[in-house]
Amino acid sequence: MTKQSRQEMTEKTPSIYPVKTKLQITIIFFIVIGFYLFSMFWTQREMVGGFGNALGNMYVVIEKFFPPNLEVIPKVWGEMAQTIQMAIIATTLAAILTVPLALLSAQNITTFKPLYLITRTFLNILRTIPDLVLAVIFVGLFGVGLLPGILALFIFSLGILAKLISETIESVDMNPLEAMRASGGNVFQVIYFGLVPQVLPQFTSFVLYVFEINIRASVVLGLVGAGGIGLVLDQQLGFYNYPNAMAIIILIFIVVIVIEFISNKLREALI
Amino acid sequence: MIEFKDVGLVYPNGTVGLKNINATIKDGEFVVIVGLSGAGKSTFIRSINRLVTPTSGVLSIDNENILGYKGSDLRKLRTKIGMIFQNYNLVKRTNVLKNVLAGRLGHTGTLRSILNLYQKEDISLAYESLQRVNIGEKIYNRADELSGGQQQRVSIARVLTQQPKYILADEPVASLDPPTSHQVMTYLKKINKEDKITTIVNLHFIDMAMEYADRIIGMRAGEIVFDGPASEVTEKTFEEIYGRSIREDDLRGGANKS
Amino acid sequence: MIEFKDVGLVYPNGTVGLKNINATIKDGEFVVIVGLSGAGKSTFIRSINRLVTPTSGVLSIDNENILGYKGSDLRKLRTKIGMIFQNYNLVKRTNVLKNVLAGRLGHTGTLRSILNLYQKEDISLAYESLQRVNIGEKIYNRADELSGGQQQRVSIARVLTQQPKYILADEPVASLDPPTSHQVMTYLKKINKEDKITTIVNLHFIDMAMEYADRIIGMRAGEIVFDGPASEVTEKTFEEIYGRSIREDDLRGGANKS
Amino acid sequence: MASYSLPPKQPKSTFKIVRRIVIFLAIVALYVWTFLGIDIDWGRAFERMVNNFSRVIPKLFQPDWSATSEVAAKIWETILIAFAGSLMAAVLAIPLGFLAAQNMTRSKILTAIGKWILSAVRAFPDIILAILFVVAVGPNAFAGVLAIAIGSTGMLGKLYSEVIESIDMQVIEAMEANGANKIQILFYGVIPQIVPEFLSYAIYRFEVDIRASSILGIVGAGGIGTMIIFASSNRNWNEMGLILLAIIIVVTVIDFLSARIRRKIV
Amino acid sequence: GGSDDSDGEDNASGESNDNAKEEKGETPDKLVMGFVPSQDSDTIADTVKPLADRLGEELGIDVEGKVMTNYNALVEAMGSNQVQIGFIPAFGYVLANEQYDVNVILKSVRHGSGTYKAQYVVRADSDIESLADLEGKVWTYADKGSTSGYLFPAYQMMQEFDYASGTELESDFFGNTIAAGAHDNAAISVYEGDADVATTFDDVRTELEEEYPDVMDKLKVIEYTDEIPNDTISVTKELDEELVTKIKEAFLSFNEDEEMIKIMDEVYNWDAIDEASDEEYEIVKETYQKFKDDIEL
Ligand SMILES: Nc1ncnc2c1ncn2[C@@H]1O[C@H](COP(=O)(O)OP(=O)(O)OP(=O)(O)O)[C@@H](O)[C@H]1O
Ligand SMILES: Nc1ncnc2c1ncn2[C@@H]1O[C@H](COP(=O)(O)OP(=O)(O)OP(=O)(O)O)[C@@H](O)[C@H]1O
Ligand SMILES: [Mg+2]
Ligand SMILES: [Mg+2]
Repeated sequence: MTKQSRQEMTEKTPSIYPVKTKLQITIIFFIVIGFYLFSMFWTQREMVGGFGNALGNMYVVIEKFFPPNLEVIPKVWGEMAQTIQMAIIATTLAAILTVPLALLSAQNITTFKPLYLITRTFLNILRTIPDLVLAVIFVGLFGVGLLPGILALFIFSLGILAKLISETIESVDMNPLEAMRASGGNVFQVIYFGLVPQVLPQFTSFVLYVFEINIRASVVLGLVGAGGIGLVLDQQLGFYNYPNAMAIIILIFIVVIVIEFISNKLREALI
Repeated sequence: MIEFKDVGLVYPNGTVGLKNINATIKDGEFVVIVGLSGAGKSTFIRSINRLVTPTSGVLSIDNENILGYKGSDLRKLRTKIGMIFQNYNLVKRTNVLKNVLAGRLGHTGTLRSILNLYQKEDISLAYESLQRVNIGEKIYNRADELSGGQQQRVSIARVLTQQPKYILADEPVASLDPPTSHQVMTYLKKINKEDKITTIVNLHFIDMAMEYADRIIGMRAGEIVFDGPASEVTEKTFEEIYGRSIREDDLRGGANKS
Repeated sequence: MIEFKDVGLVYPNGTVGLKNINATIKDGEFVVIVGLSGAGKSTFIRSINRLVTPTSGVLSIDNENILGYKGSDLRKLRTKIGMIFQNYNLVKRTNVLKNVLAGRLGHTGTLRSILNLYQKEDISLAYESLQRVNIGEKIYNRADELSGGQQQRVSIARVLTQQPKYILADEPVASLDPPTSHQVMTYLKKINKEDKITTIVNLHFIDMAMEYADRIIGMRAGEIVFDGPASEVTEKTFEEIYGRSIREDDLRGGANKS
Repeated sequence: MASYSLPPKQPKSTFKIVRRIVIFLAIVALYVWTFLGIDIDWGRAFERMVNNFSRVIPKLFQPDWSATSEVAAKIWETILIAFAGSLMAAVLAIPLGFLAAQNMTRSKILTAIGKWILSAVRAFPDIILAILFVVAVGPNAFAGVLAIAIGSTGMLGKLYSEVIESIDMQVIEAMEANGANKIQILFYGVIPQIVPEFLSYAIYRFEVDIRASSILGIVGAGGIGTMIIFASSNRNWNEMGLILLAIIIVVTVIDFLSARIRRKIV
Repeated sequence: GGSDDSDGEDNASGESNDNAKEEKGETPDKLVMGFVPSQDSDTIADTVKPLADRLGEELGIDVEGKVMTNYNALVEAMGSNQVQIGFIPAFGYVLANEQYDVNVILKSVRHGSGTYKAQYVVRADSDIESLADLEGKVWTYADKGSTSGYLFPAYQMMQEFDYASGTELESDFFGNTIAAGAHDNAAISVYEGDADVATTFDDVRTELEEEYPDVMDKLKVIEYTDEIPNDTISVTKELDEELVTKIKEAFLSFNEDEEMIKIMDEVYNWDAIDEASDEEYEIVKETYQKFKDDIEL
């Protein structure tokens, strides 16, 4: 670079971002904001009341939930247990089936492109199906009962888990795997010794995360006659026993907290 | 014996990794390859155990051309070649013993290894290897609890456990401080002498190369520019390998070089 | 001027980081600190801008004891001390220019910096600094698109933009290969001479230290064991710093040293 | 080698052994409890599936095209509502995420409070959120927006806090070292590191909200979830097939668009 | 009193807001009509628009129709006067009346009647002939909030076999009970043999005929319950008397209108709209009271 051109460049101070990127990001930003404003306008267009009494009205309702009638907790324990059991089965099945699917849909492990693309697409479609639809279809197939509920949870969790885990697999350190390959290990050995230890802690916490999602999804299960805490909650709301409903919500909250606690402990033990 | 005959390698993106390589490495030699970053040292070494595949020429090991190898042939080849990496490539969350036993994978059935059913001999071999690099007391520590030098020693133990005929080491000391680097090089040399394992090492530092090598191969832009015993290395060789303008470059800052 | 008077530092877990440190660093000096891993080099350097706080003694900069500094005093102190790290510590996903401008944060109002409303002078200063380390054409590249040497140069540019009175560099070349290391050291030296910025650098390699330093401080187990001009360094100094048994240790393998 | 030099046995503290046994037994007990508690007649289930397969599955693949315009309108509504709701959640979740992140809020108490708030929000069933917002703003799309916003905040806040906890703190130290104050560090050191993940999670949540829009039916905002409920109540499998197809297309398109946007920004 | 919501946006028609706390008898210039489709009917309509539009025309006021899938939400919305006119199933009406003094003004007429019944369905080949034969059998119903699916049949059996509560009935009289989620699912459970008796609206089988052509032959009805009043059209207490009368007249006028008769029949399976008063729902209230404490847990 000649001295002169350097001087020139110094004089016209550059902007913080290159002009092109700046323009693109600005455009995207305005599209997002524009779409947001439009959707806010659209969703509020038929509002009658305005916000005048929003909080007051909410307070009137919220008040009805208090004080929670904690006495019901022991009585719904059976249903809570059933929900937990369904979630355990669905999560376990999903966790097992996720392993091959996640491996097949991780680009760094499945280097055979068509296979990778097929699994990916399959998982993507699986993830787009709403849990409600899954539940309804399985009830159509199996009739009411626990099975359709469990299956709906299972398929739903499988979609999420396989995506999360395959992303984790794609971000592992490939060096140890290369070392295993270099010493003559076959595919299974390489995966088992090089990959598994690296993804195990993440795997555990994702599985427990999905478990938590499954517990809360039990409301959907109630809809299809699979029982569980969701059904009881619905019933209590239906009969206007709001303090009981609040107690059930608190119970769900406690279960969620306990799962989170266990999740943290397990992760600590594994890392 | 490893023989490169007119070996060339072009990466899929068009980068030339190796060009017209001719070299023969005899059993028991301790060869050090030096060269600037991007000279093709790693490509050279990784061709030998087929982590990359040369695109032309003939590369034979023990008088067999390995370039066509696939599947189990390839695994058998790799079983007899041990490799040491710059970043140790240990499984961080696994303990030292298991990391070292990974060296036996090529010799162990899949089921056996997954169930952790190693033969007594294998375990004993792994332990001995760890003791040879003086790190026997750390067998149950997790790999990420060790310092860099200790990790590299574990990776040497892993290779020893493999009982290879050849050892390849790709910049084994680049992440280590000088005293530790010397330690690691000393171990490699010792093993080469005691077990008669042919050893090929990549190094950045020509001074360290001269201290340990029987023979030095200098590379530049994918080609061999020097090949001879350490004693023949002169100031001129140095210039040939690193390029005549290195010092100047340094001073100017050579924006795009590093 | 930086003055250590009987400075000691004990980490909360009881590890002694510094012990009885006495040293005066005059304005414009280029000091290199050498020592084994764990010797206390980083602790020494990080005391100066109070990333760690000594637990005893007096540490004064420009004749003010900085050990009691808090809040805005501390920020003002840090604004006049630039720091370069081993791992560059750039924000990987941000472009080079913004990374360099981060050096101006201490001089810029909060609101201004959040809104990216830098003064023209600041941007121009940042750009000049980048040109000084010969990397002007990469301003819009993201930091993670650069090689190690380039990243370290960006981090030097960041410090230059800060227009500090002192520069601290904690093993600035430990992750770099030798030619690139020399490049980076050359830049540091150049800046020290051209801008008269007092520079304190930690290094592992005593040979490199001797090539660039005006003055060398050798540390061992938290204490200063050598302090003098590079020309006074002898084989004996080397032994003092690295411990007398280093070579032997090397050969024996010294399991627990590295 | 006749005798093997086996390594010493791994020294394990009794605490660890006991802990391992306890965990193992607990897991076994959990599964025993689960399988004893759940009883499913597999034979009958299988038989039923075989019988019902032709009643349901083929119809899903013969979508009722006559409902196309209605489905299109509903899914458009759903997109608008879900978009407004998830974007609101994406913003609301930021302060909560920071509050719940250990490395930002250096106070254990505040972190715990943050995490508890997020768990509490997540424990609230959609139906109750829906009722509250219907009461607040009436039965309309905006009530749906609010319900989705609050419902999504719990999960997004949790994911955000995990992202924040995993950033590179060395960069933060570098900024501290050159005299930047807390807010500057936030904007220069923290935000650039978290933006891509925040964006991915927000977009992911947007997709989830489109799929899980049955909450909209409760608040009278229509949406595709309501159609699902009616299609199932009326046992209209053909219409269900069309709805499913529409959702798959929309989510795939969003996936594609968002991937492109993300590439631009990241 | 509430403060502004976080968005701070004000709605254009903000002035029309009359809320629960204001004086009785306001005439809003926009009415919201909420509709919770009754599960207890063979077609489940998913729109209220045709009725809302026509009502708007007749009244000269904007009427917005909203379909909601949960009657708790509708009851609460009427409580806060966000919704002024509600199409609520009998049970929902009782709740709304109890909680927020919502008043019934009209009811729907189906199959020529202002009431309907619940039925007991068993397999045709089973030897169950009367309610007494149900002892020890497996009972399935949609859910406990369903008037025809649970409340009426349970009440009937409690009286017949002398049980004090539904819980006792379920545990002491029946062998097992299944909440199937919906009437059709309950009937299918019996059809498939998973349960022995289903209590549903009359007649759920017609809805299943397409998928299960032999359902009429395979399932038989052994008993019906008392008459249950049909879905209501109710208004909130805040509405002006005069307006209520006008609304009532407008709806009743649909009975004379060819076009509306057609719409009502096609969309809602209604023959007509008839006047109704709170007393007609006394029986539902009674039943509800009986179970409220029972469901209490
Ligand atoms: N996978 C690859 N695809 C394309 N080009 C590659 C690949 N690996 C290496 N190269 C290129 O091939 C050339 C030789 O690289 P190689 O890694 O062998 O150099 P090296 O001497 O080992 O350098 P270093 O000291 O940096 O490790 C370089 O220009 C490099 O950019
Ligand atoms: N945050 C800390 N808490 C406790 N002990 C520490 C901490 N940081 C460093 N130490 C200890 O203080 C001693 C000096 O460490 P320091 O990092 O200053 O060494 P160093 O010379 O920079 O070594 P290296 O070359 O490895 O960077 C070491 O024993 C180290 O283990
Ligand atoms: Mg290399
Ligand atoms: Mg250090």
